[in-house]
Amino acid sequence: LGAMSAITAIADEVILTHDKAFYSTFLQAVGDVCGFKEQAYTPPEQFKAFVQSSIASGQTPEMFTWWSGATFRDEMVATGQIAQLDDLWAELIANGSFTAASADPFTVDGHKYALPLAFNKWVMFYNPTLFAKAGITGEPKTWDEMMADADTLKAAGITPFVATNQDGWRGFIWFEEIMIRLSPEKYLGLFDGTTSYSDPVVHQAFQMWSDMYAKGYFSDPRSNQEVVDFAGGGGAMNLMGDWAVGLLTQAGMEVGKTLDAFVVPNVSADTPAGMIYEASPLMISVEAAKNPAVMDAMRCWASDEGATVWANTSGLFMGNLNAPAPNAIVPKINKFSIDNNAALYSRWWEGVPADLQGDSVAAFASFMLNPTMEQADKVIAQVTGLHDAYWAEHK
Amino acid sequence: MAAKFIDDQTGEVLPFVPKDLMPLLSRRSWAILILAGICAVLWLVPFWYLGISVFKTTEEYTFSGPLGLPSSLRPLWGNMIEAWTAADMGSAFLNSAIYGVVGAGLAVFFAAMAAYALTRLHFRGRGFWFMLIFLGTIFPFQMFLIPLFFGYSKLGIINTQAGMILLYVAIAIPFPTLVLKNHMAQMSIEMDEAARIDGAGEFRVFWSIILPNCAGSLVALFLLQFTWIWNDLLFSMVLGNRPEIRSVMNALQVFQGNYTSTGPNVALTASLLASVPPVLAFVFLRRHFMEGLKV
Amino acid sequence: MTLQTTALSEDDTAIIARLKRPSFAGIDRVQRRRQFWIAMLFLAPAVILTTFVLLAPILFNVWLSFTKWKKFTGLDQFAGLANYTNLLNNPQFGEASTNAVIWVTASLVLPVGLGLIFALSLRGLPFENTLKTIIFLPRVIAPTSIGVIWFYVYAPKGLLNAGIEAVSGAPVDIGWLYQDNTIMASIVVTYLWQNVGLVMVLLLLGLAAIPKDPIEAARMDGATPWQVFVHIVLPLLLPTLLVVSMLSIIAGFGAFDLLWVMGLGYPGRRTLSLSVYMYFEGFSKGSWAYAAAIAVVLGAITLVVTWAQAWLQVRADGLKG
Amino acid sequence: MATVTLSDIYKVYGGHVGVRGLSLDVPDGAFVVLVGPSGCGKSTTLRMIAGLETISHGELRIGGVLANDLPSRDRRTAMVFQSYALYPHMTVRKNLAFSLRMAGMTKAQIDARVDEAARILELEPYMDRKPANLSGGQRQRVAMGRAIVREPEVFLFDEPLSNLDAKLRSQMRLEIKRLQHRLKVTTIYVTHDQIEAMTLADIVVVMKDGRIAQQGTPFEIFTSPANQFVAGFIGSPPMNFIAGQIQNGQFVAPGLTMSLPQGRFVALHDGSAVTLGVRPEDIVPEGHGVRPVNGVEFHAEIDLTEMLGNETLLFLRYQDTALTARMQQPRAVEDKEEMSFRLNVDRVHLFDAQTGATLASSPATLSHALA
Amino acid sequence: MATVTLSDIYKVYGGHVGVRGLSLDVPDGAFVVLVGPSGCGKSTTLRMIAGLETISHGELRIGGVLANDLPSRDRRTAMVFQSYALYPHMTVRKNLAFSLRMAGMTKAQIDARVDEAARILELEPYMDRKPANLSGGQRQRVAMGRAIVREPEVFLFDEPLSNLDAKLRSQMRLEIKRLQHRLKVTTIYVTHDQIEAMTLADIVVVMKDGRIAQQGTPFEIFTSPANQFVAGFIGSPPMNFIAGQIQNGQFVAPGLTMSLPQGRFVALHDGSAVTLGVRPEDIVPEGHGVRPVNGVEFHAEIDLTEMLGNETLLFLRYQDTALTARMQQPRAVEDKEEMSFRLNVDRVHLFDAQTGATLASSPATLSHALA
Ligand SMILES: Nc1ncnc2c1ncn2[C@@H]1O[C@H](COP(=O)(O)OP(=O)(O)OP(=O)(O)O)[C@@H](O)[C@H]1O
Ligand SMILES: Nc1ncnc2c1ncn2[C@@H]1O[C@H](COP(=O)(O)OP(=O)(O)OP(=O)(O)O)[C@@H](O)[C@H]1O
Ligand SMILES: [Mg+2]
Ligand SMILES: [Mg+2]
Repeated sequence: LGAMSAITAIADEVILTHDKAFYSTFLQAVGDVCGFKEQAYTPPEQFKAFVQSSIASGQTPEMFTWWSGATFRDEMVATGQIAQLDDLWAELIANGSFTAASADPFTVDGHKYALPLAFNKWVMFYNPTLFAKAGITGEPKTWDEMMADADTLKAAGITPFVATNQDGWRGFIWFEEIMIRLSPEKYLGLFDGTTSYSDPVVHQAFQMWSDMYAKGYFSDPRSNQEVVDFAGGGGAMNLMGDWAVGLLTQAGMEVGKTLDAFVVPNVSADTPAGMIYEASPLMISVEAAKNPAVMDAMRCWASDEGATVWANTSGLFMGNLNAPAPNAIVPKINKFSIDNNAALYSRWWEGVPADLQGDSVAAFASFMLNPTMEQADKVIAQVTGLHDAYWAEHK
Repeated sequence: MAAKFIDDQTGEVLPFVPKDLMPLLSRRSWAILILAGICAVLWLVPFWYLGISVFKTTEEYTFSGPLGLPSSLRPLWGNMIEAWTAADMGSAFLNSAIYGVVGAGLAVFFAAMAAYALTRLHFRGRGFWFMLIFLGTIFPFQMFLIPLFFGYSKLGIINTQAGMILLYVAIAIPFPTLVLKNHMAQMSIEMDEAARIDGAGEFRVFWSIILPNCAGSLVALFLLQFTWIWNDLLFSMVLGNRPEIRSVMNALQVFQGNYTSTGPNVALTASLLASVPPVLAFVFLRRHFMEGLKV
Repeated sequence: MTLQTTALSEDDTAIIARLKRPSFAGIDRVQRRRQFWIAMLFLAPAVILTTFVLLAPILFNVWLSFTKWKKFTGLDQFAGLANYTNLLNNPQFGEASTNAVIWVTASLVLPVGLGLIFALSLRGLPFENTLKTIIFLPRVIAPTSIGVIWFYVYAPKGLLNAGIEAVSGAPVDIGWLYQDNTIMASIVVTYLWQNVGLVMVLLLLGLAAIPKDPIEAARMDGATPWQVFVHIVLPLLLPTLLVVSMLSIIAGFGAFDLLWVMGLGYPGRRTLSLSVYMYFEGFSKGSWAYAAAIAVVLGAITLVVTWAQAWLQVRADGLKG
Repeated sequence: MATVTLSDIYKVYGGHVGVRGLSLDVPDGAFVVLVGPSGCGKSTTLRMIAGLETISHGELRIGGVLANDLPSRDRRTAMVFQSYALYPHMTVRKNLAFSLRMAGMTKAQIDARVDEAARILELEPYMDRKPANLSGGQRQRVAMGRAIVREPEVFLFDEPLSNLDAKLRSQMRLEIKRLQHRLKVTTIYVTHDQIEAMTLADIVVVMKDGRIAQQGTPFEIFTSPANQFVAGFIGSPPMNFIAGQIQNGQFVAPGLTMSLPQGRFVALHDGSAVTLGVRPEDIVPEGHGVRPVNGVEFHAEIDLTEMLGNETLLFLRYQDTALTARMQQPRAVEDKEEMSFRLNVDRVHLFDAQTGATLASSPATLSHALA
Repeated sequence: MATVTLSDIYKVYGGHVGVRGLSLDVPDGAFVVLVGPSGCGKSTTLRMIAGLETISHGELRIGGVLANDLPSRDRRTAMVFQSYALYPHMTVRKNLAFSLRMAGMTKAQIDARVDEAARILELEPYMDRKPANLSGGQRQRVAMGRAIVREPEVFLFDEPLSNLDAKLRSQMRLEIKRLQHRLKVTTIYVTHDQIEAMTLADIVVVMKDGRIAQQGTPFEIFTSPANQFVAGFIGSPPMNFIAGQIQNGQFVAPGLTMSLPQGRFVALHDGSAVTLGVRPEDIVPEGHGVRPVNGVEFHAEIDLTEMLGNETLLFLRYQDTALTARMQQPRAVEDKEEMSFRLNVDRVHLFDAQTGATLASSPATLSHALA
């Protein structure tokens, strides 16, 4: 019972509820500066259910993280329980610490509802040492070059790509990457039903993916140690968000020496440059917005000071331009982005209707475990069925 | 084997060696014993695997192959520390202990009270009251999950120790009620009548006469329910997720989380650590455990 | 020799009728009422707790299954049987049900069968207690931990494949927990490993409760050990077997942790069983009302099983008279 | 010490009546034994007196005070159960002390009383044992000790000896008798064993079907049974019954005609169906024991004998009626041997064949004849 | 039918010997009763014969064939257990038929035998009931039925009557006796009740501590006990024992001097410590029953009496020795009454005070004197 009174005691503090237990220490480092206390709530399903039911019972957490995309719009902002942060954003853009575009993922009907916890891009990490071992110099500039490199690596006995189905939800990662490299429009069309999964482009994407599997480019999808595999040299490249730098360095990789990254090139040269982004919103409830302590914590979070601590501890980039680059890779990618005027596309996960996420991603996973075109056709048929039915009902 | 046999009562030395005293196992028994031995070894294989894995570093685990023996015993300490800190097992152990002890303790006590009323007191509708209590365990837990989650949220006791204890007490009541009811029904009713004539009131009879005579069952049921609560993941995942109040089993879920860089060796070490209390309880109190299964 | 005179044998009903007349009525009612309230006092904690924490949620769950409660948009709109018709139309439910039936059948037949064999062969063997302890041990460990251990045993580079390789000499790469044709069997083996000890102990207790005398009588009546088993032991063990079977079935339908943990990398995880499917629909997808309907189906199944068991039990007890 | 009075007591269980209008006066200090076949309501009666069962109807007074609604613990009764009902988790000492502790006595008082009881019952060597480590007889004594420490006004015993073997039973029977003679506490004792009833009671109450079939001293009950049921129930081996008729004031049965002693029986109509009762010791083999002066002679074949050492029971068959005779001297008798017997006419009983009621003119006559 | 021969049989349990060198010849068709106090090894002996316990040492022959290692089912013995051991899940008919089914008989044969057994034991009305729905006596009969249908060569009974109440017990005792007289199957019967032993046996075997204390006909055992243990065990109430000495060829105890009958006892040294044994019926109250010709007179105060109807037991105290006397006529005796008794000198027993062995010159003498 002593422990219970301890809980009531901390109730006076500002609490940041989140599901990212692996960031707990980093978040608390910022919290120490900005006056909040982090509280992890795992696993994500539970966290989701907890937040949803809290909102339903009128006890919205004061400060919490979520996912961007459809769920942010339909399940959070739509409840009316999330505070608008237009004023704060105006401040931040005005003082030049954020670009206006960085608010886009958090904007619904012209209003901004969240600060970025992180603003990440999905890139191809690679291991320069292994590249060198296979005799590859430089990063691939085209899809074909990338495939050629893969061939070379394979020939040298090195698995080109680490790709696992760890935790059961990674199935969409290569799918979305190949899709945007083939046709960004078709990719975006998947989100609102304008592209059907029976579209030839989807088929083509699966064909390419399947061919790569056939050539033995991928590591065992059944591995449950993606990070350890990659860090341990189990593959030369790995498609991940740039937030992974911290994890990978923790696991022993060294930026520049054994770890670097490039943006996956497009299949055809005339496709515009682009990247998958992932933004985690940090938001507060309408009720909490009345509490100056909460507002102060939010302001502090996005401030140069907060962003600096965040970058230094977590290795994550939240979009504050004045914060130091958390590592050498983030500026490199940012530079690519600016140089090529790269478009940013939402992740498939956030883009598709939440109802369809689980079933579809399981279908992709089944393809990874059995990467034949036969299976691909099955997967396509299955997913097409799910989505067509959904859009038939929701249009 | 002693060549002579001495009667322990008279001290007399018998003039022969009893033929049947140490019966040699028949050939069939030997076969069964050997088969049983093989089974036992097979049964222990996963534990052996657990045993060697916790002595491996992550690299060793990944690259030495599952059959390889650990190169040294030292990594265990590191694995333990990593598991302990990563899952914040200190407070998790304390929480689980509180839930287990308070939950199982109260549940068994309340169950004993109910069983007392159901077996030793005369009133109508005993069957109804028993079913009312027992119905709770007939249904699969899935049926409580959603309503409890919402109910707890509404009442504001989600993610509180009080809420967890409330649930565990309630859910641990029906089974002990059944067992104790059967147990008490077998106890002589004349015993409480004697106590009543001797001047004891109802609570006295319960406390001084009935409870002490159920001691074995009470211990056994406490152990069973404690183990159940300790091992529960489902409810602790749904109703108690904040780090300060989460149980050991829930804490272990951090190793299932996304993109952890901790290897299976650490996850396995954590599993091992979390299993220590119930396994110890079982090994040392095995007799009690099995006693409690007598329904 | 009839002794009863008509005067001596006033009919019971006549006596009761006479005693029920107002002048007699209720002589012991005061005491009865007092006893009732004392009993209530003893029952109160258990009844209140189980009613509010277990029974009320079950009712709430049933109600929920008739609403559109999904993601707080349709809150408590009545949906009639919509959730149930959805269930029937959803192939995933069919798949989950089929799997549940397979799973439950396997988790009933195998542990009870093997448990019976163990119980019978371990009785009276040297080291009986040690062997029993070993077989029972997995049962005290959390299913989640068990799941984690076996997850790595079954991993492609795990213990099992390595063992088969060592024996066969050929490289083996079976993803036991990733393939449609192996995953169920693999989890069943783990489940068996964990639960057979419990079944065995329950059966041993049942065997110990069988009186020795009829068995000795049968031996003297000329029965061979096998005949003694078939004609005497098995029928007398039947009530225990029924209880154990019922517990196994209920546990089987409710089993979640093991399937959830071990199915982690399996694309069809959510339809491995009804319990998993319900969790997935409710907690992953937020289709609360739909999930509640699945839970109701599960509850109905267990009620039927319990009822059937009670019915059979009465008949089995009827065997004794 | 107190009187116990039951007036028109009924006990109803659901749709079924266990005790039907029982009235009984137990004088202060008396030893009353309730005896009867299984299910006749003995225990129920006792338990109503103890306050362990509610009373459906009627009045129970203990020491003159209406006790119907008094809780057990306020009745100042002590009970010894068939199963002894010792508290298995307590030592003998604690078992004995429990009621005194409940009564809130001081440690010193409790010790004094417990030690005294232990001395009387010779329990001193076992005071620190648990009941499980005692023999049947010792347990029985602890149960009695638990009753006497309370110094109750009424002792209640419910078949306290039926879990003991024959030897121990007769030994404990004597101990109970001695104890009651010494303490002089009103005692109500339930048994289904007529020997216990006969040997222990001041007053025997024979019950049947929830009612009293007869009550009286053991001697009265044995010598002047009020009905055929009591006659058959008391005495071992049981009384022989011969069905017959009255003809010309004589009892007539197949192969047997017997003049009835004058004045012993009520006037009997010719042709009325009666049952003759005669105890085994009143069928005397010729040449063994005291030859009855007034007897009827007959021959019969011995079917079976039981040699009990000091006496032999002869089972015979006379004209299709199975009879038992008691032979005082042990003598080996061959199966199928033909023997002569004399039936002691002065000691026969006569019962109405329909109602079973005795046809003796006054209950006392026979006992006088026997004394 | 068969003889059963045990030669030097031992049974060892762990560190402890249950049966010690028991040798016994059971003639074909005899009814042998093993009797003795609890734990003396009766059941163990019986179970070794049945094949339910292994034999530690010695030889067991059934019908002349060495049976030590024969499994139960091949011994052609049938057993009736104390608990009856009926198969609870089978009807009476199936219970009876079980052994015949095991023996592979045809349906017709089985029915014939079962119906015959049911008829003998009057079980016809219950054939389709389960044991749980039978009364104690009925169950007992089913257990016997199960034994007889097999037509075994040896019947074994282990305290078959001890779960029945007194009335039913004496009734079933007779039935068993009748049955054995009719079937003439070798029977070994275990009981701790000396009355059963006396009444049923052709040969009584009194056991003590795993050994035979005496064996003989009931009459021999009763009249010429081989030692003080047997003398005290057989007979109810038990024999009175008076400790004393031999002085000048006379028995001398405090307040009692008695010349011993000539030739009845072995020559006794002056001063040797002996125990005098006298049965209750041989202490005759003056004025009641047959006055012993050769008697010693003494006065004693009555401590307690037990009126059994046809007789009264008197418990007296004479010079610090508690004695029991049997009075043949029922007569009310007051507590503390002073009475005269005559001790029948012709029927006394004498035992060595150390070893307890009888001092009778020849086992037969006394029985002759008594006959
Ligand atoms: N709790 C009860 N509920 C219903 N009927 C009962 C109950 N207790 C006793 N009876 C019935 O009341 C009658 C008298 O029972 P009681 O126990 O007094 O008999 P008893 O004379 O003591 O017999 P026994 O010698 O077998 O102990 C019986 O017919 C019995 O079946
Ligand atoms: N299975 C056993 N293990 C150890 N000792 C035993 C076993 N069975 C019997 N004994 C011991 O052997 C001795 C003889 O036992 P047995 O059962 O033959 O006695 P009994 O004469 O039948 O007594 P009772 O009248 O109590 O049935 C006793 O001392 C008993 O404790
Ligand atoms: Mg009774
Ligand atoms: Mg025995």
